[in-house]
Amino acid sequence: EVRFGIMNEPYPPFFTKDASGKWVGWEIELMDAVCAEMQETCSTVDMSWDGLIPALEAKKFDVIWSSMSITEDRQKIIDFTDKYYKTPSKLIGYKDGNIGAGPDDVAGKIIGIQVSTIQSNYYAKYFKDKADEQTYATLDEAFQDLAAGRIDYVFGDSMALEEFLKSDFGSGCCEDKGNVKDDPAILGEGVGGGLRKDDTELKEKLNKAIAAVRASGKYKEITDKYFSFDVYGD
Amino acid sequence: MANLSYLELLAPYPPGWGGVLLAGAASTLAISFGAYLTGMALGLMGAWGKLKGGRISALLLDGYTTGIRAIPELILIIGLYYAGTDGLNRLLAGLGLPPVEVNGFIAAVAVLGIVQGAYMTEVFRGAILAVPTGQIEAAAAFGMRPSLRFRRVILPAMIPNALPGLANLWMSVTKDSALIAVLGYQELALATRIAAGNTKHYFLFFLAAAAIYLVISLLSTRLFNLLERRARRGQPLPH
Amino acid sequence: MTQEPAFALEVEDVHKSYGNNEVLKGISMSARKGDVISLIGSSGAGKSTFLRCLNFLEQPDRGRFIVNGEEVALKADKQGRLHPENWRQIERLRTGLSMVFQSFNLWAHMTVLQNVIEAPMHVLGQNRREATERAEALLAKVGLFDKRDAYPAFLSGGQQQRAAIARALCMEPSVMLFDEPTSALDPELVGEVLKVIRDLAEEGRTMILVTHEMSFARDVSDHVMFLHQGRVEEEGTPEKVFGSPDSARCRDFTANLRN
Amino acid sequence: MTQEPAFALEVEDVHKSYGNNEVLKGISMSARKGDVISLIGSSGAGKSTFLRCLNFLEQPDRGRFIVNGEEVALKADKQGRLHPENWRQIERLRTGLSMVFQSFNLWAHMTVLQNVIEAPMHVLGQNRREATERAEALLAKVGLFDKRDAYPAFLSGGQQQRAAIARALCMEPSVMLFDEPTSALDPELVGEVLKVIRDLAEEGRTMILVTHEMSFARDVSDHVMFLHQGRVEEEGTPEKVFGSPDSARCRDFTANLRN
Amino acid sequence: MDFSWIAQYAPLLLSGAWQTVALLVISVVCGFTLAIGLALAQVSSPRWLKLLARGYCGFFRGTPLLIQLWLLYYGVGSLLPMVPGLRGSFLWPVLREGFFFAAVSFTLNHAAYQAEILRGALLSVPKGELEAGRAFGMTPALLLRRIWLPRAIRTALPSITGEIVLQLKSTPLAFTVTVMDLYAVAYKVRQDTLLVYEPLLVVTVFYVCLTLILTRVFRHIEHQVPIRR
Ligand SMILES: Nc1ncnc2c1ncn2[C@@H]1O[C@H](COP(=O)(O)OP(=O)(O)OP(=O)(O)O)[C@@H](O)[C@H]1O
Ligand SMILES: Nc1ncnc2c1ncn2[C@@H]1O[C@H](COP(=O)(O)OP(=O)(O)OP(=O)(O)O)[C@@H](O)[C@H]1O
Ligand SMILES: [Mg+2]
Ligand SMILES: [Mg+2]
Repeated sequence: EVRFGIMNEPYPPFFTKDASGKWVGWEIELMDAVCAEMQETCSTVDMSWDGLIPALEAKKFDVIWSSMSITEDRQKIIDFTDKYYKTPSKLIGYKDGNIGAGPDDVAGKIIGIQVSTIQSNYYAKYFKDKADEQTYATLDEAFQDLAAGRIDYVFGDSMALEEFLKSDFGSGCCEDKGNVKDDPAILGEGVGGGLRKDDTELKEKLNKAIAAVRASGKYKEITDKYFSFDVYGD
Repeated sequence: MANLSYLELLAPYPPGWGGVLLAGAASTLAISFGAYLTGMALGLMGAWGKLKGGRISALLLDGYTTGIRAIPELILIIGLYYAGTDGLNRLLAGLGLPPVEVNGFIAAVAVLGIVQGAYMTEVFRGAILAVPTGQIEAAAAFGMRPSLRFRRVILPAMIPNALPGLANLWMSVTKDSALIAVLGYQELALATRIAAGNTKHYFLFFLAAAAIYLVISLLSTRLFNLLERRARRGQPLPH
Repeated sequence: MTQEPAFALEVEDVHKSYGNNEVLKGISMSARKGDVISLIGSSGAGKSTFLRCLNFLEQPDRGRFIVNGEEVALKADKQGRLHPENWRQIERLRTGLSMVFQSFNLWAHMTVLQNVIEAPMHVLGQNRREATERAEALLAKVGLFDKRDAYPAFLSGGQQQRAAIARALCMEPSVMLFDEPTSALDPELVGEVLKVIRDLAEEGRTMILVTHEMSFARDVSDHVMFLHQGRVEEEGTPEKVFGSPDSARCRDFTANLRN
Repeated sequence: MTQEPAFALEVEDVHKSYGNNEVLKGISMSARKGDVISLIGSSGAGKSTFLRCLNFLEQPDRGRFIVNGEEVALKADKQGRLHPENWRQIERLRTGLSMVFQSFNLWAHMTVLQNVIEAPMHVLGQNRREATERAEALLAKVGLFDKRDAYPAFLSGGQQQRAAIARALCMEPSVMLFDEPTSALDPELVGEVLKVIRDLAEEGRTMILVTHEMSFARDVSDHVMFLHQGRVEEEGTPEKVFGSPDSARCRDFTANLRN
Repeated sequence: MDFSWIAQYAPLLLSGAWQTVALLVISVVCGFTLAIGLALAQVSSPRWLKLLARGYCGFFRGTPLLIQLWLLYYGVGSLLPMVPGLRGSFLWPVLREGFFFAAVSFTLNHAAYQAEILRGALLSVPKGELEAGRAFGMTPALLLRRIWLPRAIRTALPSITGEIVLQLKSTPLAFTVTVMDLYAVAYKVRQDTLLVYEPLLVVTVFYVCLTLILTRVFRHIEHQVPIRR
C-alpha cells in the first residue's frame, strides 16, 4: 500500500475537497492513474502544510503529492520523483488594458507573490530593481488584495491564476497579463512527489509509473478534462 | 462548477457546504472542550503547587507557565505529536514492542490542554491570591483538611475572580483549536477555508464561520454570566 | 478510659518573630478544663498572635504545646523554626479548638446559617438537619435568627461578630479561643456573651479570651494574664491583677478601671 | 465674610430602607461647631447606616441635609428615592467631613503612611513633604510611627484602627464621623483617643461619634442620642441620658453602666 | 539541526522581530487603554453604555481574530480605493499597508479580552476601600486612578500577563495581511528549506525571551505590595 499525503488547503484545480469531503482535481486523478499503473492500493492522508514534512518522516504516509515544486534547497531535505507537471508562471493584474509580462511592464508597480515560491526567486532575479514585492501566505489573499487595489499584479502559477480569472470574482476585476519568459534555472524542474530520502524503491516505482501514464495517453486524457493545453511543460 | 445561489452554497448537504462547516464546528467544540477540561485540572494543580509547594516545585511550575505559554503552539503540536510518537515508537522498538499509533484527537486535546493549563495556572493563582486570607484561616481554624478547605472555601471564593480569565481562555481555545489542522483534523476554520477556496465565495463563508463562532461564544458567554452571577452572590456592588 | 488530663491546654515558652520583630518572647500558659483565662494588654502586645499560635495558624518559632493531654509533635527546620510534624494531628486538634477572630472572617459566599453549619457538617460530619437545628438555636441565642439567610456583607458590625461567635459555638469545642469577641457589641449584648461564656465554662469548656474590656475580663475570668511587649508581665486572679498588680506597667494599664 | 452658620451639620427626618427593611425611620440631628455628639444603641439599630447617610455613602430615601449652612441639593427619582442633584457638591462637602469606618477600610495596596497622606495630597492638593510631615506627627500621636511603612494586612487590629483614625485626622475636616473608633483599642489608647477628640472639639471641630463604650460616650460628649430600631428613642446631655432617661428601653440599655 | 540559513536570512529575521515587537506594543498599550474604558462602562455606567460595551466585548471575543482582521482589511480596506482621490493621496501608503490594519484589529481585539479581565477585577475590589476613597471627597476619576484601578490591576496581574502573551502568540496572523513578522519570516525559511524545527526554534527563543522579560517585569510589580499568607 502506498499512502499519499495531500495538503488540506484547497488548491483547485489540482486538488481540493468537494462538499461531500471527497478529494477531487487533476492531481488526484493523476494519482489514481499512477496507482493503477503500479498495481498498488492507494490511500490519502490529509495534512496541513506544516505537517507534511514531519508526517512524511514519521511515516504517516509515504509520498507528498501536493503540487510541491522541486527545488535545490528542498532536495537537501527530501527526495523527489521525476516531475509530473510543470506549468508556466504568469502575471495577472487590474483591468487596464496594458498587457505584457516583461520587466518593463511592471516598472513602478507592486507585485503580489506567494511566499517562498519559485516565482519569488524569479522576482528576485528579474523584477527586483523595477517593482516592489508584496509577500502573501496564500494566493487567495493576493487575489483579494489585487481586487481591492492594494497591489497591481499577482505573479504565480498560471493554473491557479487562470482558475481565479474564471471565477465571478476574478473576471470582474482582473485580466491576464501574459506568461513570463521561462528560466528553467529558476522556475525549476516542475512539480514532483516528495519522498523520504531512503525510499529509493518507491521512487523508482513512482517514476516508472509516471512515465507509463504519460506514455499510455492516460495523462493526456486526464489533462484534457481540466486544461486546454499540456501541463507537462516542455 | 455550477453556479449556486448563496442558500444552495450553505445547504447542509453536498454540493452545499453547510454540513461541512457544522461538522467542523462539532470537532472544534469537542477538541476545545477536552482541552479546556484538561487545562483546568492542570491549572488548579499548577496554581496550588505555585502557592503552596516548595521552591523546587515553584521553579518547575514557573518554567512550565513561562515556557509553554511562550512556545508557539505549532511547535508544541508538531514536536509532541510527531517527534514524540517517533521517539516513543523507537523506544518501544528498542524494547522489542510493536509500535503504537497515537490517536490524533487525544494528542490534540493533550497538547492544547497542556497549553491551556499554563494560562489557567496563572489565572487561578491570581484568583486565589485575591481571596481574603482571613477566610482561608477561618477554614483552617475549624480543622478543615487542605482538600476540604480548598473545596468549600477557597474554590467558591476565588471563582468570581477567576471566571473572567477562564471565559477568555475558553474563547481563545475555541479559536486556537484551528491549529490542530496540523494533525489533519478538519475543524471549523479549515472547513471554512476549503469551502471558500473551492467556491471562491470568500466573504460568504468567512461570515458564515464568524456567525457560527459567534453563536458558540454567545451561548458560552451566557453560561459564564450565569455562573458569575451565582458566584458573586453575597458580594455587594461597587456602589 | 485513661486518666483525664489535668490540663485542657498547656503551652510552654512560646516564641514567635515576624522577620526581626520578636512578637512573643516566651509565653507559658496552662488552662484546666472549665477555666476562663483572659489575655489583656496594649494594642500590638502580641495577644492575637499568641492566640493564633495556639491553633497553629501562626507557626511558633519555639515552644511546647499540649492539648487535652496530647503533645503536638513539632520538628525544627534548618533555620531552627518549628513546624508541626504531622498536619493531620493539628487538623484533628483544631476541631476541638474553635476560634472567634478579631476581624470575624466570615465566609463571604455563604449566608449566616451556612457559615454556622459549615464546619459541623463538613468537618464533624453531622447531618444537615441536626446541624441546622443547633445552628438556629445558637443564632436565636445571639439574636440573629432573623438574619440567618443574609450574607455577611449586608450585616452590621455587631451582627457579623455575633455570627462569628455562633459559628464557633456550633462546633461545641472543648477549648474556645475568643479574640475580642465583644469589640463590636453594645453593653447589653456584652452581657449576653458574658452569660454564654459562663454557661460554657460551667459545662466544662475551657476558654481563652483576648479582650480590651477590663470589666468584662474581671467579671468572667478565673485567671488574667497581662501581656506587654511579648512577655507576660503580670498574671493571677482578676482580683490580684486588677486590684494589686506587682508590675508598674500593669498598674498603669488597669488604672482606668480602678478609678 | 458671610455670617457663620449656626450649625455645622443639620439633618432632618432621615429615612433609609434596605429592601423592605426600614433601617432609619426619621432621624433628625443638629450639631453646632465644636459639638461632640454620641450615637449609642444596640447592634443593628442603624447607627452606622445613619453615619453613612451623613456623607452620602448610602443614599437616604428621605431627609434634608445642611452642612456648614449649605443645603445639599437632592432630587427624587421615579421610585421616590432621593439622589444628590450634583455629585460635585457632595464631593466638595465630603472633603470637610472625614470618616473612620467601623471596619477601618484601609487601602490594602498602600502602606500606613501612604494611606494617611493619600487624601491630603490628591484631594486637597497638598504637597508630599508637607503632608508627610503632618502624617508622621499624627502617626506618632497614635503610637504608630514605627509602623508607618507597614502594609495594613500586617498590622494588629488596634494598629489598623489607629491608622484609620490618623488617616481621617490628616484631612483636618470641620466635621468628623467616627464609627466605633475605639472598638479595637485598649483602655490606655481609648484614653488617648478621648484626649484627641477633646482637643479637636476645642479647636472648633464637630464630631459625630458612634460608640458602644458608654463611659467613653459619657466622658466625651455634649449630646447623646440613643437609637433604637431606627428611631431616636432618647436624647439629651450625657447626664440626662445616662442618669435619668425617660425611655424604659434606654434605661435598660444603660443599666450596665450605672450599677 | 541545521542553522546555516541564519546568516542569509538575518536581515529579514531582524525586521521580522521588529514588526512583532511593534505590533505587540501598539496593540497592548492602546488595547489596554481602551479596555479600561470598556471595563468601567460595564461595571458602572448608564444602561445603554453598559450594553454597548458588553456587545463590543461579545463580538470581539466571540469571533476569531483572523476573521476580524480580514473583515477590516479585505472588507473595509477594499472599500477604501473606491474613495475618490484616496489612492493617489499621501495617506495611501499607510492605508495600503497591512501593518496598519493588523495594528488596529489587534488593538480592538486585545481590548475586548483585557476588558473582561478588568471588569472582574474591578468587581473584586473590596467595597469598603472604595467607600473610604469616596468618603474623603475623591472624585470618581481620582478614585479610579488612585484606588480602584491599582487595586484591580494588581489582583488581575497574572491574568493580564496571560492575555499579553496570548496577544504575542496572535501576531503571526498579521502575515495574512502581508506583514512579515518574525513568524512569517520563519514560515518563509521553512518553505524555502523545508526545515521543520529550526526556524520555529528561533521564533521560540525570541518569544521565550520576550515572555521572560514580560513576566519578570510584571512579577516585580506584583511583588510591590506584599501579600499575607
Ligand atoms: N502577619 C504579620 N506580619 C508581620 N507583623 C505582624 C503580623 N501580624 C502582626 N504583626 C505585628 O505583631 C505585633 C503583635 O500583633 P498582634 O496582632 O498579636 O497584636 P494584638 O496584641 O492582638 O493587638 P490588638 O489589640 O491591636 O489586636 C504587632 O506589632 C503587629 O504589627
Ligand atoms: N448593605 C446592607 N444591605 C441590607 N441590609 C443592611 C445593609 N447594611 C446594614 N443592613 C442592616 O441594617 C441594619 C442596621 O445596620 P447598621 O450597620 O446601621 O447597624 P449598627 O447600628 O451600626 O450596628 P452595629 O452596632 O452592630 O454596628 C442591620 O439590621 C443590618 O443588617
Ligand atoms: Mg489583636
Ligand atoms: Mg455599625
